[in-house]
Amino acid sequence: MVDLTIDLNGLQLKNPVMTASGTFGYGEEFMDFFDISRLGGVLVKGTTLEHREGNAYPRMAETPRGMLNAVGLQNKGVRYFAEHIYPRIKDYQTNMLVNVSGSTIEDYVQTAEVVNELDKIPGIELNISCPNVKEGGMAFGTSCPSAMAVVEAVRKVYKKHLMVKLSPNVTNIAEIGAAVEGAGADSISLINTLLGMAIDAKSRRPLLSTVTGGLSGAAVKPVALRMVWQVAQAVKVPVVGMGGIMTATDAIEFMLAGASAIQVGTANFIDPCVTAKIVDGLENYCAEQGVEKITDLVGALEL
Amino acid sequence: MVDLTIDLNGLQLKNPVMTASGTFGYGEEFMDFFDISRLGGVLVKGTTLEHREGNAYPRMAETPRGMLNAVGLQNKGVRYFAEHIYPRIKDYQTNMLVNVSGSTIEDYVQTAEVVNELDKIPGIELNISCPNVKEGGMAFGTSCPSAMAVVEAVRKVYKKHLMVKLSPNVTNIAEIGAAVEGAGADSISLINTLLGMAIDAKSRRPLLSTVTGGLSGAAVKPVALRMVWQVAQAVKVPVVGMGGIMTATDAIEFMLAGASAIQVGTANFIDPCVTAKIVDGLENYCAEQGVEKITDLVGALEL
Amino acid sequence: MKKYIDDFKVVHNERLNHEYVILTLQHPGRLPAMLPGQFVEVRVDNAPHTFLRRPISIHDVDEKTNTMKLLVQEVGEGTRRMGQLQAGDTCNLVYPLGNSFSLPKGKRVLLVGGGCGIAPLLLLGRYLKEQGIAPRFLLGARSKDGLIAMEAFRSLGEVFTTTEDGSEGTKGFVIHHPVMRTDTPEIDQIYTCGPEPMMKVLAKYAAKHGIACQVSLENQMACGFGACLCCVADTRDGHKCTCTDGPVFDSTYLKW
Amino acid sequence: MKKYIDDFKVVHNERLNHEYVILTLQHPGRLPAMLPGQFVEVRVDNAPHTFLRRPISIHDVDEKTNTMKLLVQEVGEGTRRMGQLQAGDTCNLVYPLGNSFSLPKGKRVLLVGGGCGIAPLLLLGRYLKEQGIAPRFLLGARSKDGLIAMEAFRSLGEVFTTTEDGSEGTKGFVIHHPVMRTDTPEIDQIYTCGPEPMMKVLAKYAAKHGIACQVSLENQMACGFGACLCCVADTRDGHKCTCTDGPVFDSTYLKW
Ligand SMILES: Cc1cc2nc3c(=O)[nH]c(=O)nc-3n(C[C@H](O)[C@H](O)[C@H](O)COP(=O)(O)OP(=O)(O)OC[C@H]3O[C@@H](n4cnc5c(N)ncnc54)[C@H](O)[C@@H]3O)c2cc1C
Ligand SMILES: Cc1cc2nc3c(=O)[nH]c(=O)nc-3n(C[C@H](O)[C@H](O)[C@H](O)COP(=O)(O)OP(=O)(O)OC[C@H]3O[C@@H](n4cnc5c(N)ncnc54)[C@H](O)[C@@H]3O)c2cc1C
Ligand SMILES: Cc1cc2nc3c(=O)[nH]c(=O)nc-3n(C[C@H](O)[C@H](O)[C@H](O)COP(=O)(O)O)c2cc1C
Ligand SMILES: Cc1cc2nc3c(=O)[nH]c(=O)nc-3n(C[C@H](O)[C@H](O)[C@H](O)COP(=O)(O)O)c2cc1C
Ligand code: FES
Ligand code: FES
Repeated sequence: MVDLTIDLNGLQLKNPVMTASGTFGYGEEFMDFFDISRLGGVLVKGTTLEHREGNAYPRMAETPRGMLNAVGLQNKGVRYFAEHIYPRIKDYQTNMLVNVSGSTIEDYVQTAEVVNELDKIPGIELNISCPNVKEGGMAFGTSCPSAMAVVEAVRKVYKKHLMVKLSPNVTNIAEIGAAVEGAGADSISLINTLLGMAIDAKSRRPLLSTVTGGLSGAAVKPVALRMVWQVAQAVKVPVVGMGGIMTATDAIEFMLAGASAIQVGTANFIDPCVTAKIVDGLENYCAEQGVEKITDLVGALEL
Repeated sequence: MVDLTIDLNGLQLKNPVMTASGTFGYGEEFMDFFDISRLGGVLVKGTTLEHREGNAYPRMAETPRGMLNAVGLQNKGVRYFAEHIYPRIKDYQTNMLVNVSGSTIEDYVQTAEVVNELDKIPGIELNISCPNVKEGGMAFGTSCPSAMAVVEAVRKVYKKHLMVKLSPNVTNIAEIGAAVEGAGADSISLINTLLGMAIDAKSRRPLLSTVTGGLSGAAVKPVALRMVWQVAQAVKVPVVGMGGIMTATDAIEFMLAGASAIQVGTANFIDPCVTAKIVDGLENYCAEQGVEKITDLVGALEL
Repeated sequence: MKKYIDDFKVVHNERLNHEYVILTLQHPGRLPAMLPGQFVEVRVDNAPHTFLRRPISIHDVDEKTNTMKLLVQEVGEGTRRMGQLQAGDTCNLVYPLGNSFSLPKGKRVLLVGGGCGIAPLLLLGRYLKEQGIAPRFLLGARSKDGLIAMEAFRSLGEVFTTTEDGSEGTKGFVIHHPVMRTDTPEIDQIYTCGPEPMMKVLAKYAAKHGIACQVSLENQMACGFGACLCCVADTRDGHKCTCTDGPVFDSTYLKW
Repeated sequence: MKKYIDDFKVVHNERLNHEYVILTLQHPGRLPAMLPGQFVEVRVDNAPHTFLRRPISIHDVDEKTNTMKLLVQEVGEGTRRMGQLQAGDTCNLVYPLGNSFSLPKGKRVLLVGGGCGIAPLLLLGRYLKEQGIAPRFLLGARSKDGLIAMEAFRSLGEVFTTTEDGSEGTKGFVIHHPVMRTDTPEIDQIYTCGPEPMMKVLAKYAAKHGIACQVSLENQMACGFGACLCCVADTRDGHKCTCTDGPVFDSTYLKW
C-alpha cells in the first residue's frame, strides 16, 4: 500500500489530487460520474462578496490543446453560498475549499470573514489572479506590494488554511511567491490562467465578448511546470501545482518540480472522471517505482 | 490582384510573411523546398559578437502542440557571419535581417556595428528576449530601463531598420513596447518564446539540459495574439507578430490584432514549405473577402 | 437525471450527403432513459485540433436495440472526424445532458428546424406522437440537398418544407411557409431548433400570435454538464447555462 | 543532396510482432537517390500528442518499384500511428536527410545493430554488397522475439545474433559474441546503430583494436534538416548537428 496522504501545512489531504476552482462547480456536478470523496480536495467556484453575473456571452473559445474562458467569476455571492450551498456540500468527505475573489481588499476581507464562520470549510484559496474581471482580480497578483497587502489583510481575519493562488502573467513569479509567503500564506497555488486572445478571421471579431480571456489546458503545462519549479525553490510553504494536468504522469511531473499537491482544471471537462483516474495513476506509479510515500516525490527532480 | 506589399516603417516587404530567427537557418536549408525569394523577409539565426557553442544536449522537448528549445544562440559570431555567410546569402531576393543578441550592451553595440557595414542587410532584429542564455538575453527585455538602455545604445550606431524583439515573459508587455519605441525602435516584433519546462516522470529528470527552455509553436498562439494586440495599441511603430503561426488563417488573426507583418517559426520544422503556403493563403483570403490591399487588414479587428 | 460516461459502439454510419451523416451508436448495456431535446458530449479521438468534446443532440433513440442516433453536420475537424467513424469503432459519450422539450400548450404543434437543428426534432416528434399529439414538421434548408432524413420525419407526421432557392417546397425561409402565413395560424405550440436568426423570427411570430414557443439554443460549451459556466444565455433571471438550464428555453424567458 | 517533401503511398504494412512493423512506401513518381544511413522525417497525421515530425531511418530502397521501406518500433503515439497505417493511406515525408555511412576502411566489415537500430543496416548491407564487400551482421536483442527481419539480412550476408536471455544466438550483449572475442578480430570496419550504451562499448572496442568505427546517432530533432540546431552531438569540433553533419559519425570524432 502506497501512502498517498499529504500534510499541506496542517491541511490533511488523503491524496494530492484536488480540483481547480471554476472547473468543478461545487462538486455536485460530478457526483454522477464518481465518488468525489476519493479526492484530496475540491476548490469550489470563485466566490465574491456580492452576486456577480459574470461576463457576456461568448465566454469560451477553443485553442490548440487549450481553451480560453471569460466567465468572469459568475456566482451568487458568499452569503448565498453560506446559506444555500454550504449546507448541501458541507458533509462531503473531502476538503471543500472556497476560492475567494474580490475587487477591493475590503471585498476579500469580508468574503473571507463569512467563510471563516463555516465550520466544515477548512481553508480558502485567495484568487489574486483572475484575468477576467475589470477591477481587482489579476491586478492584485501582478505586483508584490498589492499581493502582500491583500494577503496580509485577509490573514488577519481568516484563521484556517490560507492558500494563495498566483497569476502566471508576471515577470518574476518567484518574487511574488516569496512576497505572499511573507504576508502569511499557508500554501501557494499556481498557475491561474495565462492571458490570451482568439480571433475569428472570417468575421474579424474576437471570439470572446471580453476580447481577452484566460488560457488553460494542456497547452499551458510547460509554463506552469516552470513556474511551480521556480516558486517551490523560492518558498518554504507547500506549493500546489496546476496548469494543463491531464494525466497522472502530468501530476507526477508537477510533484517532481516541487508541488506537494496538484489541482486539475480543464481536464475535468473532457473526462469528468479524470481526477479519480489520476489518483489511481499516482498509486500505480508509486507502486511500480517502489515509492512508499508519495511525499518522497515532492521536489525529487534530479538535476 | 491583391496588393500584399507592406511598408514597415521604411523597410519594403513584398508581402508580410517572414521567417522567425532560429527556425530558418540562413534560408539556405529551405532552398530545396521552395523559392525563398517569395518571402517578405528572412530573420537569420541569432548572431552574437563571439562564437557560441550553445547549450548542452538535449536541447529540445516536445510539448502539447508546441516545443521547448534550449539552443542557446549557437552561432559562429558576427565576424564569421560577415566574412563567410553574408557573401553566400546577400543576393537572395528578399530582406535578409540579422537577429542580434548579446550578454552586455557593448556586445549588442559591437555586433550591430559589424552588421551595419553589410550593404545588403537592410535591418536587424534586436533580440532582448532570449530565455536560453545565462547572461543578458531575456534579462534586457523584462524591464523598461534595461530594454531602453540597449535599444538606445544600438540606435546610436545602427543606421538601418532597427526591429526590437520582445520577451513575452513580462507582466506588462505594452509598457515594454512603448519603452523600446521611445528608445528608437523602427518596429517591434513579438513574441519570443515563453519560458517553460518539461520533465520525464520515469527518469525524474528534466528533458532539457538547461532545465527550462523556450516554448513555441501552436500552443502559444493565444498568448502571442493577446500581446501583439496590446502592443499594437500602445505604440505607433509597426508591429511584427509571431508565436504559433501555423496557417494563413493564423497569420490573418495576427494582422487583425494589429501586426503589419508576421513571422513563422516552429511551423517551418513541420512543413518546410509552410511560409509559401501562407503567402498563397493570404492572397486567397484577400481575394475572397474583397480586400484589395493587405494593409487594410492591419488592426482591422472589429470590437 | 443521472448522467453517464460510456464507450458506445458505432453500429452504423449512414452518409446522407457530402456534409451530413447519421451515426447509430450502441450502448454496451442498457441505454438509460433520455428525453427529447437532450444532447450528448462526444469525445473526438485522433483529432489534433479538437481539444474539447463536441455537443450533439440526441436525434433518435431505440430502446429495443439500446441504440441512439446522432445527426451530424460536418463543419470542422471534430464533426468531420465523427463523420468518418465506422461500424465497429468506439465513441465515448457523456450523456444524457441538458433539460428537454416540455409538453405542449395545446394539441396543435409545429416543430420547426433548419440545418442540423432538425436533429432533436425527430425524437421530439416520436415522443409527442407517443403522447397522442400529432407532430407537424416544418423543415427549411438552403436548397433541396439540405433537406435530409425526410422519410424519418414523414413516418411520424406531416412534413412541410421550404428552401431558399425554391428547389423544393415553398421558396423562402420557414417563416414564409403558408402554414404560418395566415392571420390565425392553427398552432398552439412551436418547437424550434436551428440558426439563431430563424429562431428569433419564430419567437417574435409566436409572441405576436400568442403561440407558445420553445427554442433549443446552441452555445460555446466547454463541459456540457454545468461545471464551467461558459455557456450562458441571457434570460429574464440573468445568465443561465445552456447546458443545464437549457438547451431548451421558453422563448419569452430569453432576453431576445 | 537535394531534399524533397512528398506524399508517399503506403503500399504495404508488414507487422513483424507486437512492436515492430515494416512500412513500404511508394513515391508518386521517381524516387530520387538515397544513401545508406540517411533518414526521413515522417509527418504523423491524426495524432493529438504528436506535434513534430518523427525521424525514421531508411531501411531499404527499391528503385524498380520506387519504394522505400521503414522499420518502425512502436514506442509512443507517433510510431504507434505509423504502425497503424494501411495500404492506400498517405504518408508525408521530408527526405532524404542526413549524411550517410561511408566506404569501409578494409574489406572485413561488421554491421552491428540493436533494437530499431538495425533499420539502416539493411540498406547499408545492400550497398556494400553492390560494392563487392561482403557484409557480416551482428544483431542483438533482449530475446528471440526481438530478432526481426532476419531473412532480409541473411539474404545479404552472414548474420550473427546475440540475445540477453540466450533464447537465440549467443547469450549476452553484442560485445560478447565470439566474432569479437578474439585477440585479433577479423574486422577492419564496424558500422553500428542502436542503443547508445551499446555503441559506446563498440567504439571503445574498436579503438582498442585499431578498427574503424562509424556510429549512427539518435537525437531529439525538431526539423531534421539543419534549421533548428536542436540536435547537436558533442564532437572534437564542438557541437555538430546530428541531422546534417550526422547521423553517422566516426566514433573517434565524438566526445564519448
Ligand atoms: C446543445 C447543442 C446541440 C448540438 N447538436 C448538434 C447536432 O445534433 N448535430 C450537429 O451536427 N451539430 C450540433 N451542434 C453543433 C456542434 O456542436 C458543432 O457544430 C461542433 O461543436 C463543431 O465542432 P467542429 O470541431 O466540427 O468544428 P470547429 O472546427 O470547432 O468549428 C467549426 C465552426 O463551427 C463553429 N462552432 C464550433 N462549435 C460550436 C458550437 N458549440 N456552437 C456553435 N457553433 C460552433 C465554429 O465557430 C466554427 O465556425 C450542437 C451544439 C450544441 C451546443
Ligand atoms: C536519425 C534517427 C533515425 C531513427 N530511425 C528509426 C527507425 O528507423 N525506426 C524506429 O523505430 N525509430 C527510429 N528512430 C527513433 C524514432 O524517431 C523515435 O522512436 C520516435 O521519434 C518516437 O516517437 P513517438 O511519438 O512514437 O514516441 P514519443 O511519445 O515521442 O516518445 C516515446 C519515447 O521515445 C523517446 N523518444 C522520442 N523521440 C525520440 C528521438 N528522436 N530519439 C530518441 N528517443 C526518442 C521519448 O523520450 C520517449 O521515451 C530514429 C531516430 C533518429 C533521430
Ligand atoms: C472555465 C474556467 C473557470 C475558472 N474559474 C476560476 C475561478 O473562479 N477562480 C480561480 O481561481 N480560477 C479559475 N479558473 C482557473 C483554474 O482554476 C486553473 O487555475 C486553470 O484553469 C489552470 O488549470 P488547468 O489547465 O488544469 O485548467 C478557471 C478556469 C476555467 C477553465
Ligand atoms: C529552435 C528555436 C530557436 C530559436 N532561436 C532564436 C534566436 O536565435 N533568436 C530569436 O530572437 N528567437 C529565436 N527563437 C524564437 C523564434 O524566433 C520565435 O520568436 C518563437 O519560436 C515563436 O514563434 P513560433 O511559435 O512560430 O515558433 C527560436 C525558436 C526556436 C523554436
Ligand atoms: S458548458 Fe460548461 S457549464 Fe455549460
Ligand atoms: S533537428 Fe533541426 S538542426 Fe537537426
